[in-house]
Amino acid sequence: MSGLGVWNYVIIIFLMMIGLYMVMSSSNLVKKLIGLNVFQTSVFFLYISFGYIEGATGPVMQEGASLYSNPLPHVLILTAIVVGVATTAVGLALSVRIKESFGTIEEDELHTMDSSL
Amino acid sequence: MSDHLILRIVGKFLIPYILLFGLYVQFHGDFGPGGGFQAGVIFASAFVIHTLLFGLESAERIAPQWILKIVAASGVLIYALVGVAAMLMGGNYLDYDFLAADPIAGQHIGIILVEFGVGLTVASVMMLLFFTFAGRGEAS
Amino acid sequence: MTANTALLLTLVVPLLGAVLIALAGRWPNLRETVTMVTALTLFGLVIRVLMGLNAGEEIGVELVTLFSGVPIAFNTEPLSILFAMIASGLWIVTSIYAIGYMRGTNEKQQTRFYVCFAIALFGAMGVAFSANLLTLFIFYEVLTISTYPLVTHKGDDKAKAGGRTYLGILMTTSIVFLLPAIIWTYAAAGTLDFVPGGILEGHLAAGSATLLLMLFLFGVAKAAVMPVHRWLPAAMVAPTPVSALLHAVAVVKAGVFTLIKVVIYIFGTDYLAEVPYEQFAVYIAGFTVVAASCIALRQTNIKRLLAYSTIGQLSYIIMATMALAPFSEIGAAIHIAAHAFGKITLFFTAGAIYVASKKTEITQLNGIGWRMPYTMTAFAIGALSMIGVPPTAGFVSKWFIIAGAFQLDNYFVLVVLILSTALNAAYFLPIIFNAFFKPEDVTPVKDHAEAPTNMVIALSVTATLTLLFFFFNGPVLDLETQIVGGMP
Amino acid sequence: MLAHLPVLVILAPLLGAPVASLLRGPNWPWLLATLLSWFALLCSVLLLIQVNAQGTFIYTMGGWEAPWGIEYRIDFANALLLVLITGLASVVLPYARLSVEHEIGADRCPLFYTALLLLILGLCGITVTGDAFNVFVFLEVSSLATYTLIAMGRDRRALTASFSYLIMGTIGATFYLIGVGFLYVMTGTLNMADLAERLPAISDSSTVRTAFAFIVTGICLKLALFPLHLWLPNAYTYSPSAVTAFLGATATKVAVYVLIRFVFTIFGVEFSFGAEPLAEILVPLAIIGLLSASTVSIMQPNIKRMLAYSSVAQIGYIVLGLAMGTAMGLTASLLHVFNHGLMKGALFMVMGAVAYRMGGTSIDDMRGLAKTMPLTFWAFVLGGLSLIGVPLTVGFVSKWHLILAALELGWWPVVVAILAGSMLAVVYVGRVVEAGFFGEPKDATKREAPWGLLVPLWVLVIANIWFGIDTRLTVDIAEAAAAQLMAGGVVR
Repeated sequence: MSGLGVWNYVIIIFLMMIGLYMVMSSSNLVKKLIGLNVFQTSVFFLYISFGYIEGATGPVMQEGASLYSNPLPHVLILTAIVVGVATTAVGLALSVRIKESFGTIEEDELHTMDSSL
Repeated sequence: MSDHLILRIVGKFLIPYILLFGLYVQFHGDFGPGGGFQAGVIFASAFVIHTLLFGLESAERIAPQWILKIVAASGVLIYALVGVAAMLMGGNYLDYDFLAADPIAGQHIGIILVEFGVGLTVASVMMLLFFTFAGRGEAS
Repeated sequence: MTANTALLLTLVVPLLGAVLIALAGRWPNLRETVTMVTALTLFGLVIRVLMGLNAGEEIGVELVTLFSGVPIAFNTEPLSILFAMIASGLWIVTSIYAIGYMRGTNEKQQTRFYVCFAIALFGAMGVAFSANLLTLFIFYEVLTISTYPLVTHKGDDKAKAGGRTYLGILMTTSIVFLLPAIIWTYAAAGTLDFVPGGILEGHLAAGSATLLLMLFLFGVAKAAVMPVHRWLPAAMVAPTPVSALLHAVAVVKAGVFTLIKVVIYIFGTDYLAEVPYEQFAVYIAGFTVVAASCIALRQTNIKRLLAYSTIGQLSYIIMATMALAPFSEIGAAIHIAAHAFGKITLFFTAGAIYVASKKTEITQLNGIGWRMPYTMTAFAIGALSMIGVPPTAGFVSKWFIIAGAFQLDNYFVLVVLILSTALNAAYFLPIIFNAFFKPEDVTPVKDHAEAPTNMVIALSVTATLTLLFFFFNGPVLDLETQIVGGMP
Repeated sequence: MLAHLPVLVILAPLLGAPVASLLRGPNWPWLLATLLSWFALLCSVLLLIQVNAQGTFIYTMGGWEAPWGIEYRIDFANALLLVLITGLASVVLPYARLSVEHEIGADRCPLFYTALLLLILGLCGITVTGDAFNVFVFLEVSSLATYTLIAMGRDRRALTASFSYLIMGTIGATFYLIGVGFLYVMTGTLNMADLAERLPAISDSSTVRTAFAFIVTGICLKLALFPLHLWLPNAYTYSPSAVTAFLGATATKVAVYVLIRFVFTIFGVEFSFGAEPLAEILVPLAIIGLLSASTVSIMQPNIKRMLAYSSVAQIGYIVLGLAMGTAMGLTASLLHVFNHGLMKGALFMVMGAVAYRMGGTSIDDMRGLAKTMPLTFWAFVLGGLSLIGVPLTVGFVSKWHLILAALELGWWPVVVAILAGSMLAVVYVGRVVEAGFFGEPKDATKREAPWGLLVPLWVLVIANIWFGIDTRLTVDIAEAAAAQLMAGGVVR
């Protein structure tokens, strides 16, 4: 991972903060979900950049290659992506139903409807 | 988008190849990069394009929701039952070595079956998700 | 039947009785028969245990182990048998009385009343025969919880408020003081068994022992030491049979009984004497005696007066226990019995007056002695016992407590005793005088005579017991001298 | 078959979930789920016996040995948790039939049972697995199922509750993922036992410390430790009764288990409590949590919500126990995990029965319950006594150990806080009991709840008493588990 220096981490942290900030600051539920996705994706990048080895080939056996990238983080992240998709789907489904039953997906408007939320 | 002629033609032209590519990724999974997750999504994306171009009703004629539900469930079942089969044949859960007399052949069989199950579920669930959201909008 | 079986049955029988009473709820006569049979059986069983103890049988039952080294276990010794005999014996009398009272006042939910009563007796038996502090604590809580529905029996706002104070104080103190005291004891000594001579010696630093003693003193709020006494007057909203048996005998005596057990079998009198500032406990109890008597002086409601009198009398026992002289320990044990006979009589008469005339205030009692001669005679006997006039039970115990005070040259105890006797006389004697020698100032709401017969029978029995105890206290005395290891 | 026990527990709901989604009507999926949960309970009990007899039980998935494959590793701690989860499932599911049909509607029943089976799958999976990443996957499986189940509540606020749980839960899980990633980079393994072996050598590095911080924070979000508990009250209040009973009894407990596993097994006591100020952070939070949540719960008009806040308070006790970092404290914590599962399960099931008859769970609905629904009411009383910690109930057993652990360390203020928490419990339970005992019923024509609800409910109530008297099983296992965890927990 020396090829990237620490820049990959800088970018990842930047993305992470953007994501978290969106989750916290936006009042629109869908925007919150988008923020959540950005946040999760930054973590996916984190894992994938872990697996990168400079000068290595893809992790499939082939002639003349001795150094392979680590495939495990990719496998893990594949699973995590699936989880992320599922979470997003559930979140969107909830937003749709919230819109149907409350008529809005703006959090502050939801709060004015019911203070206990 | 049914009035966009170019999109429709290109879409019609592309959809079979997308499906084919999906199948390739699916069944190449035990030799190279690929596998059920990716294949399922690619496969489902063909249907998503179809729906976008020709409407929900047309897509649901090809893949009704109740069939998709069964497919999704059976994909999980295939995965789980392969594991059970390995267990019944004397190995640990999902130990493909025991699926055939030759451990390597067993690994092949096991991976293909499991990835097939995964592919089925992913593809059908992706379609279901899309159809559900798309259908919701029309109803309300 | 071995004494061990009898011991176990003393716990099973009241519970079984509770179930049967609940089942017989629809038929009042059957229900009350069951109550009586249960009470009689229970008393018989306790007698059997006593015989076993006197014959030197090995008595001890272990059920399950809750924590390592702390089983739920039962055994018996002189003090516990005394407490069990008083509670179960007086239950018989109270049952007779309660039947008259509950029917006389047409109370609702009578089945619940009898069921809870039986469960409370179960708790009292458990407290009496516990072989270790944890078992005792468990039954102590059973007693608290099972009496809550009895205190709030009326179900009106006043009863609810009283119940809240009752449960609030008893639960708070037992959770906040008693439980940590027990766990602390366990952490220090590794056991909670009641062992003659105590288990704590050498396990605690001097200051900690003082703190632990205070935790016990205030944790056992059933002993009603000030300032954790307020539940007792609050409990007076209960029907009178409850006040009589539970809040003059079973519950409050469970409190002082626990304290005596702790002093003798957890700390050990020898070790406790070395605990610094131990005498504070004596001062607190002494203060309670005097303060409670002063408050009693100002009460107008009969039952509240009796409640404060009880607080004072309980603190006699605590003061005597904490004084740590052998005589005063015996005096404390005997006062459990003496006070029980006297106070239950007083409560019985209060209830009888209420049933017959609906009167609850002292000022209304002028001249009532001639309308209810048996009741008021019994009242007089009970009151004299409270004051400690011979020939009543109260005199016997007071004698021993004073003897104990002289044994140690503890003049504080002596002064408190004299002062409180004067105060007791000051609030009881006028009532007796007015009842017999003052004319009735207003015509009563209804023209009444004596209370229902079973009530009169019950209160006559207890009044007689109060007198008899003065003359025939030998067996009890012999029994209780065992707790200090023979006559000093 | 005994060799396959760990996977059988997982397999039962895994096979059941897709089948249940295909079945029709309210009864068939229910029957399937119930039978499978009983089967899973049987397996867990057998597993516990095995662990007791032979020590740690290792199962390699797919025959791949540990660092390469995922292994399931069962010792006392997770065997106990498994029994709790499957046991609660076995009681809640029979109860669910009437309750769910009433609250959710017959047409959505297959969906409900599918999600519930997935939830059981996820929770059991977290418990059995010995792989740090696998924990994340199962965590998300259970969380996704939970979001769905909560959203099925009748009240529309269930949707917003589910949504905010989704946001918080995902952030928590992602934090956990970040932490695990760091650990993987530092050690090159995800296997818990390997991690435990390799971490001490490099525990000075700031990456490991960061990983620790991320993991603990992430899990604390999932287990609703004050002040990260904000998602919990609404989620418990508005979800269907059967779901609340099951979640309240198990979900946060599993998160506690993960925390225990990381703190004690993987990072080790020396690192967690020596190099890192875990006790200094968790103890104050736990105490503030248990006192403030108990206080708040006194003021709740909705009893389900009151119990939810009480859950936050009870989490405080549990975290307090483990934050002591002693064998005694850990024993208390594990005991309370189990015992609180029993009592909260029972209490939430009571609320389900009340909702079934009265149509709501506010204190007004509880009024006069002693007259209209005596059996339900007395179940509440017993459960409440257990919550307070009255002797002969499970609550007493765990509180006893907790106080003993605090005394052992000489933490007097903590003892006072624990007792104060109990007092607050007296108040909030007492308030409801008083209303039930003396209040006038809102509708005197209401009758006792049907047997279908009462029987499972009372099974749990009796378990509350049973394990409060016969403490051999729970205390012994908790002590054994604590000893194992304190020793580092890795037995190759």
